[in-house]
Amino acid sequence: MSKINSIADLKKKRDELQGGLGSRVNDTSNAVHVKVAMATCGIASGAKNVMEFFSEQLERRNIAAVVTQTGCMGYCYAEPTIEVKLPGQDPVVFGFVDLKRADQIIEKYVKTGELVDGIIPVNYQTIDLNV
Amino acid sequence: MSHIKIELRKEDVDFIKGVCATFNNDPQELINVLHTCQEHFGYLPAEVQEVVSDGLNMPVAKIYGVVTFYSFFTMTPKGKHPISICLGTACYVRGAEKVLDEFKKELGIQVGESTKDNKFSLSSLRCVGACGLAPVVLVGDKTYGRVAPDDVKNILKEYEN
Amino acid sequence: MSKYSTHLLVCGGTSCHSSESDAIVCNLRDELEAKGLMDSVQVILTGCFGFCEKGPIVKVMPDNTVYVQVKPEDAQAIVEEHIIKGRKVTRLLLKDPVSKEPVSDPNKMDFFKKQLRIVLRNCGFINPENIDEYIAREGYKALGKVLTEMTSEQVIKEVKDSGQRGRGGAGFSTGLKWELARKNQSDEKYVVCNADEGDPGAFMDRSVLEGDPHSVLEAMVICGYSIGASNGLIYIRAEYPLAIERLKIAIKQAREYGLLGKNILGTGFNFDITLRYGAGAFVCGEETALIHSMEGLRGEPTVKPPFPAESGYRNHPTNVNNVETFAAIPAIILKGAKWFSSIGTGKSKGTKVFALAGKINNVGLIEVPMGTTLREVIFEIGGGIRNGKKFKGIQTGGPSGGCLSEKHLDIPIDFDNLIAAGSIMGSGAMIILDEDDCMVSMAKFFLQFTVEESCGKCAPCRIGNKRLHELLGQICEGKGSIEDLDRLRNMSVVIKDTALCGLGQTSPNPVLSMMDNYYDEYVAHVKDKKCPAGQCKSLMEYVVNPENCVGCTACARVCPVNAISGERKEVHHIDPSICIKCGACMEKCKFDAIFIR
Amino acid sequence: METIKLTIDNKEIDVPKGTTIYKAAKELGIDIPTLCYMELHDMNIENKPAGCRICVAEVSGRRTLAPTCSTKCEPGMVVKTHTPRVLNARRTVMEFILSDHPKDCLVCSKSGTCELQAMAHRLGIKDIPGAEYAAVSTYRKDTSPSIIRDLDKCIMCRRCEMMCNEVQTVGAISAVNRGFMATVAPAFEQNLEYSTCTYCGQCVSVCPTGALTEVNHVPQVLRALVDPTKTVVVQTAPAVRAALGEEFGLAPGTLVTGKMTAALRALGFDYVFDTDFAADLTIMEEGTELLDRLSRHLKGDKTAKMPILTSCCPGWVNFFEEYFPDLKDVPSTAKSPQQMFGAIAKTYFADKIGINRKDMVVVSIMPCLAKKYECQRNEFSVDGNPDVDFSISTRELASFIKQANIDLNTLHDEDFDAPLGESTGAGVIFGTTGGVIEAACRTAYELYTGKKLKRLEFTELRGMEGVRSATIDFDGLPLNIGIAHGLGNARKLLDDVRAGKSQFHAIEVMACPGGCIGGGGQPLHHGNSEIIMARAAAIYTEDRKKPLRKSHENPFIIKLYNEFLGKPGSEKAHHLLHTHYFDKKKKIIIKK
Repeated sequence: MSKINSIADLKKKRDELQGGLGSRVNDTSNAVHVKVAMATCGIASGAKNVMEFFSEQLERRNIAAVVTQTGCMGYCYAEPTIEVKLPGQDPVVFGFVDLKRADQIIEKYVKTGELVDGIIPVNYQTIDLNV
Repeated sequence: MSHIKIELRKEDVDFIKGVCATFNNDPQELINVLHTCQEHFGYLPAEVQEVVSDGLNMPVAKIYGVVTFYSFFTMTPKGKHPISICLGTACYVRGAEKVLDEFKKELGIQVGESTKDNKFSLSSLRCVGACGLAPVVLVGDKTYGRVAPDDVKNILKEYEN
Repeated sequence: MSKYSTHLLVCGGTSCHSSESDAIVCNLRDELEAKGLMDSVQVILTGCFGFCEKGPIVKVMPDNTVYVQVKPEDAQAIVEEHIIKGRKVTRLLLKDPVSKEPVSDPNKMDFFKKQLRIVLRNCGFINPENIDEYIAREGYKALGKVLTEMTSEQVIKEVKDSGQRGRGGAGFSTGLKWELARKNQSDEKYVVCNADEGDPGAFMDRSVLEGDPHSVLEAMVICGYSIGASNGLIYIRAEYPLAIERLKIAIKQAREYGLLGKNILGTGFNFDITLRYGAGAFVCGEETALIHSMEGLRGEPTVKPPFPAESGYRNHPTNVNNVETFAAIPAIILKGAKWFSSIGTGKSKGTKVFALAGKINNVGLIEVPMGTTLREVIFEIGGGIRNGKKFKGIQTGGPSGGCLSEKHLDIPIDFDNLIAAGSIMGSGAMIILDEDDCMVSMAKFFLQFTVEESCGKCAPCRIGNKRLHELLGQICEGKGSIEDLDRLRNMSVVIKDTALCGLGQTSPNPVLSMMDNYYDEYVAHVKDKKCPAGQCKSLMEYVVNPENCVGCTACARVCPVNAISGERKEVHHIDPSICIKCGACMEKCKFDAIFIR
Repeated sequence: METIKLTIDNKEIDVPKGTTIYKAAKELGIDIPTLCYMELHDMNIENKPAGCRICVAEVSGRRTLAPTCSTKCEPGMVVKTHTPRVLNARRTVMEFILSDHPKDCLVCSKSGTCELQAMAHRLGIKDIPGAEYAAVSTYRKDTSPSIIRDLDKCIMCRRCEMMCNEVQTVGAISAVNRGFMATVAPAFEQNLEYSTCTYCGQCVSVCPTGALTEVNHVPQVLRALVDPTKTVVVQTAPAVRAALGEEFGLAPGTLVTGKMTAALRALGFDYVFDTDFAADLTIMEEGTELLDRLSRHLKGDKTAKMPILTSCCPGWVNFFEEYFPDLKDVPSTAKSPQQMFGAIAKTYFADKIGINRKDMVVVSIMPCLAKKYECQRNEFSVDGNPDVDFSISTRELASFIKQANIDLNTLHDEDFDAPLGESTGAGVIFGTTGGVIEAACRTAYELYTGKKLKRLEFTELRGMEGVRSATIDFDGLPLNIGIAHGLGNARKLLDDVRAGKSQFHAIEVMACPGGCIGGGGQPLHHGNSEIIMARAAAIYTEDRKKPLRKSHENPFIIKLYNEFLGKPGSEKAHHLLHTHYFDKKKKIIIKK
C-alpha cells in the first residue's frame, strides 16, 4: 500500500474506490454481491460456514459473484444474516441463513429472482456522508 | 521457614523475562505482561508472578493485588475444555442459570472448579456481547447460542474424545 | 429472471406468527391457486417488519403497499382487489394518526424509518477489514477537512454546537470535555477510547469496533488534533477477541496509508494509536479507574476532581470518550453541527444505539433518534414481547440503570427523561422483562452483579451493596418484613449518596426504581409471602387440586423427598415443610391436579 | 496567595486555594469525623483514598455527598456538615462497616485505642441492623515474629498499604481481591513471614482497628518474673522514656525515665538496666570501625567500603538484606544496642553475678516491633539460648504496668542499676533520627583528632527532614554525613550507593519516620508530627541533663573494655558485638 500524502490524494483514492465499492450499490457490474454479517453473534451462529459456502458454491455454480464480510447488521435475533444484491435491484437481507437456506437462496433468488422465506425487511435509514 | 518453591523451567523464566523486556520492563505495562503470560501458561501461578515481579522491578504483592482484582486473570489452571456460561442480563432472563445448573449437575463440579480428569472447567462470565443468542455458552473458543438445559448433554458429548 | 411479477411478503416475525400469519399465507396461496395466479405471484414469509402492534403485516411488491392488521379472511380481498383489480384495499391500510387518511407507501410511514443510522452507518455495509471500503464511504474525509480547513478551536466549537453528549453513560458534553483537555497545557496529552464495554446486555461498542473500526480511529485522530495530543490509546475488553483483531488490522492499514503516524496527510500532524487490554473489571468503565488500569494498577477509581482532562494517564491531560461517541464524530464534522443538533430532543441531540435483549422478539442492535419513545423501540422496532407474553418492564442502562414500567412507555428517550423517570441512559442496554420476571429477583440479580464488580475501595459500595443483596435475598425467601422495605430504601439512598464512583452511586438504581414501580410486588413478598411472578422458589407452594386428583400415585413416586402422601385412588397431599419445590410432581401429573400457589 | 471564600456550617472562612473542605472545617473548629484519612505532615503524605465515606458533607450544587477529605474548597461553596441527610448517611455507612466487623470489642487487643470503636461511640451507633444474617468477610489469621494480622478487622482504610508502599517502599502488602473480599495482604495472601516485610511496624502504628497489632510477649515475661530459678534483667531503649508517659495521660514529650525505672522494679525485674549503656558500647565499636575504614579509605585501600552505614535498626537491616543484598558488606558489622546488651548481659554480667546464662532472662523494652524479630534471629543465640529473650513494646509495657495495678504517675523517680544502667547523653540520643551519627561524631572526633570537642551538639545533624546531609569538620578532614529516616528515604541514599554516586563517608538510617521515637511499638501518634517533635525534644533534654555526654567517657564502658573486652574491635568484641548479614532476596515464597 502506498501512503496517502495529502487531502487531494485521499479524494482521488476515494473517487477511484467509489467505482469499486459503488458497483455493489450502483449496478455498474453484473456480479451478484453477497455480504455476510461477520460479527461475534454472526460467527457464533455459523456465519463463517455460510460465507465459505457462498464463496465456494457461487463459483462452482458459475455465478459471477463477490462475497464479502461485513459487520453487524443489527438483526441479532436472526443470525446468521446476509445481504444479497442482484444486479439492478435493491439489496435483500435474509435471516436465519443456514446452509440449507443458503443453497435455496442461490438456487431460487440468485438464479431466478424468486424470493425465499426468511427475508428481513430493512427498517432503517443510513446517513450518507457525501455532502 | 517452609518455603516451597515450584520450579519453573528455565525456558519459562526466560519467556517471562522476555515478555517483560518487550514491554520495556515498565511496571505500567503490567496488565499487558500478565495477559501475555496467561495466554502462554493458561494461568498465572505464583511462580510466574514472582518472575514478573523481578522483571518489572515491582513488589510481587502489587502484582498479586492486580491479578486478584481482574476477573480475567486466574491463578488456577483451567480444564482442557474450559466452559463458560454467560450470566449477563440477557442470558439470565432467558434462563442461563438453569443451563449453568445443568452443567454443574452433568460435570459434578461447581463454578471455578475443574473435573477430576481436568478435562472440563466451569466458570461464569458477564456478557460476551452476543445477547442475540442468549443464553450463550462458550467451550474454549466455540460459542453455543440459544442453549437450553437439554442441550447440555449433547454439547459435552462433542468433547468426549 | 424471476417468473413472478408480484410478491406478497407476509410478516412471519415471532409476534405475528402467533397472530395467524401462517393462516394468512395459506389463505393467500389458496386464493391465488383458485384464481390461477400461482405462477406469477409468490407468497413468502419474512422476518419481522417491526410495528408489531399493527401486525400481521402484508407487503405487496413491487408497488410497496403495506397492509396492516391483516386477518386470514382478508386474503380474498387482497388477491381479488389488489392483485387482480389493482385497487388498494383501503380498510387494511394504515391510517395516518393525524389526518386519519389511509397511507399505503411505507416510505411515508415513519414507523419503518424509526431507525436512523449515524453511528452504525457503515456497520453491515462495509468490510471492516478493508480500509478502502471505509474510504469509499467518505472515510477519513472528516479528518482531512479538520486537518486542512479547521483550527482546533473550530473543531471543538463544531462538536460543542452539535450538542453531542458522551454515549458512555454520564452524558457529559463531548465538546466541553475536549475543550477542558485542550485548555490544560502539557507537552504530552492523551486521547483514550473507552472500549471496555462491560455492561451486560450492551454490545454496541463491540458491534461498532467489529463493523466499522476506522470510524473510531478517525475520530480519535480528530480529537487528538483538537486537544493537542499525539497519542491515542484504546482500552478494550480482552473478552472481545474479534474486535481486537479488527482494530489491529485497521490500525495497521491506517498506518500504511499514513492516516496514523507521522505527518498525517502531509499536514505535519502526528498521531498514533495503541491498544490496551482490559481484564474483566466492570468498574474500569469509570474513567479514573480505566486510567489506573492502563497504568498497570488495580482499576480503582479516584475522587474527581482532578478530572482526567487535568491529570489523567501518566498524570497528563487525557480525554476519554467511548466508542459510540467517537464513531459519530466524523459524521458531525462532515454534515455539520446544525444537522446533528436537528436530530433528537432539547438537550439530547443525535441518535443513540440501543441493544435490545431479553424477552423481546427482535433482539438486536438499533439506532434511533433521541426522543423515540420506549413503546416505539419495543413494539415497533423490537417486535414486541416474546411468546405473546405481557410486557412488564424495561431495564435501561444495565445494572446501573432502572426498570421502567408500562406507564413510562410513552416517554421520549433521552438523557434527562430517563433520569427523571428513575433510570439512566447508560450505555444503551435495554433488557425487556415480561410477566414471568419477578422484580425482587431481578433487583437481586442486578445487585449480585454490582457486588461482584465492586472494586471494594469505598465502604458503601463494598459492604452496602452486599447488604442490599442479602436483604433482597431475605425478601425472596419470604423472610422479609414491611420494615425491611424502608431499610432497603434507606440503604439504597445512602449508597447512592455516599459511594465514591459512578458504579456505587448507581448500583441501587434497580432497587429504587423497581420499588417505585412495582411496590405491590415487594409488599406481596414481605406481607403475603407470595411471589406474584412465581419465580421465588421459597414462596411457591405446590398444591394438589382435589377435584382433579385421581390418586394415581405417580406424583408421590417421583417426589425425590417423599413429600407427597396419599392412598391409591385417594386425593394426595403435598407436605409444604418437606417439599423442595423441584416441580417434578407437577411435570409428572397427567391430570393437571398439581398447581403452584 | 490566592484565597477562596466559602461557608461551612454557616461560618465564612478564607482558605488558600487547594485547601480541602476537611482542613478548612478544622480551621473553623469543626472536627469532621473520618476513619481512613490520615495526614503525615512532615512527609508531605496524605492518606486519602476517600474510602470510608464517613467524612461526607453536603456541598451546594452537588448531587451526592462530598468526601470532605479529598474535596477541594471552591469559591462560594456552601458546606453543611451535620444535616439530617449527612448524619443519616454517616450512621448508615458506619453500620455497614460495623456489619462487616467482628463484634469482639471486649477482648480485642485494640479495645480502648480503637478508632472504629471510638467512631461508633461518637456517631451514636446502638444497633447493627441485619447483623443476624449478614455475611462477614473473613481471612486467615497470621502471626509473624513481630506482627499479628487479623484482617477480619480490616476496614480498608489503606493506611498500612500507604505506609508500607509509599513511605517505606517495602511493598510487602498491597490491596488484594475485589469487592466484599478486598483487603490488604502480602502476595498470595501468605504470611508476613514469607513476604518482604521488614517488621518496621509502621503499618501497625497507623492501623485504626485491631487488624494489625504487635505480638504480645507480656505473658512470657510475666512467667519469667515469677519463676524463682530465673534472674530477669530488663533493658529500656532510649525512645521509650520519651513516650511511655503518653499512655498514662501525660503530655507528649514528658520524660518518665525515673518513674519507668521504678515501675519496672515494681514489676519484679531483678535488674533494671538501660539500653543506652549498650548504645555507648555501639558507638565504641561502630566509631572504631568507621575510623578504621575511613583511614584505610583515605590511604587508598579499595577494600575499605565507603560509606559506612549504621546498623542499629533491625527494620533497616531487614530492608537492605531484602532489597540491597549486593551491598550487605557496606553497613557496619556492629550489632544493635539491644543485641550488644544481651550479649554482654549473658556473658560479662552473668559471670559477675555468678549465674549460668540459661538462668538469666533478658527482656528489652523497645519502641520497635522489628526488635521482636531481631532477638529471635539465629545468629543472636548461643546453643539455642537467645541473647535477648523477649522484646516488648512501649505499648505492651504500659499495658503491663496497668495490669499490675501500678500507678505510674505517683511513683517516685528511681535510678537504673549498675553497671549496665549507666549511660551518657550520647546513648540517649540514639532514640531520635540523627542521634546515632551525632553520638558517633562526638566520640570519633575526639578519638580521631585527639582533641576535645568544643561544641557537643551537632545541630546540623538534627531535624525532621527525611533526608539530611551535613559536613563535619574533623580538624581539617571534611566528613560527609548523610541521614535518612523512613525506609523510602533510605532507599534513595542506597540507590546512590549502589550506583557509586554517594559522596558520604557515613550514613545513619532509621527505618521509622522520626527514628525510634516514631517506632512501630510506640504509643499511637496517628501521624501527628507534633507528638514526634515533642518526643525528640525530650530526648535532647535528657542528653543535656546528663553529666557525661560522650560514649567513650562512660566509666562503665571503660571498665567493661578493661575487665572483659580488651579494646574496641578486639577479637572478643568482634565475637560478641559484631554480626554479619544475609542475602534474603532469593527466598521464594510458595507454600503449598
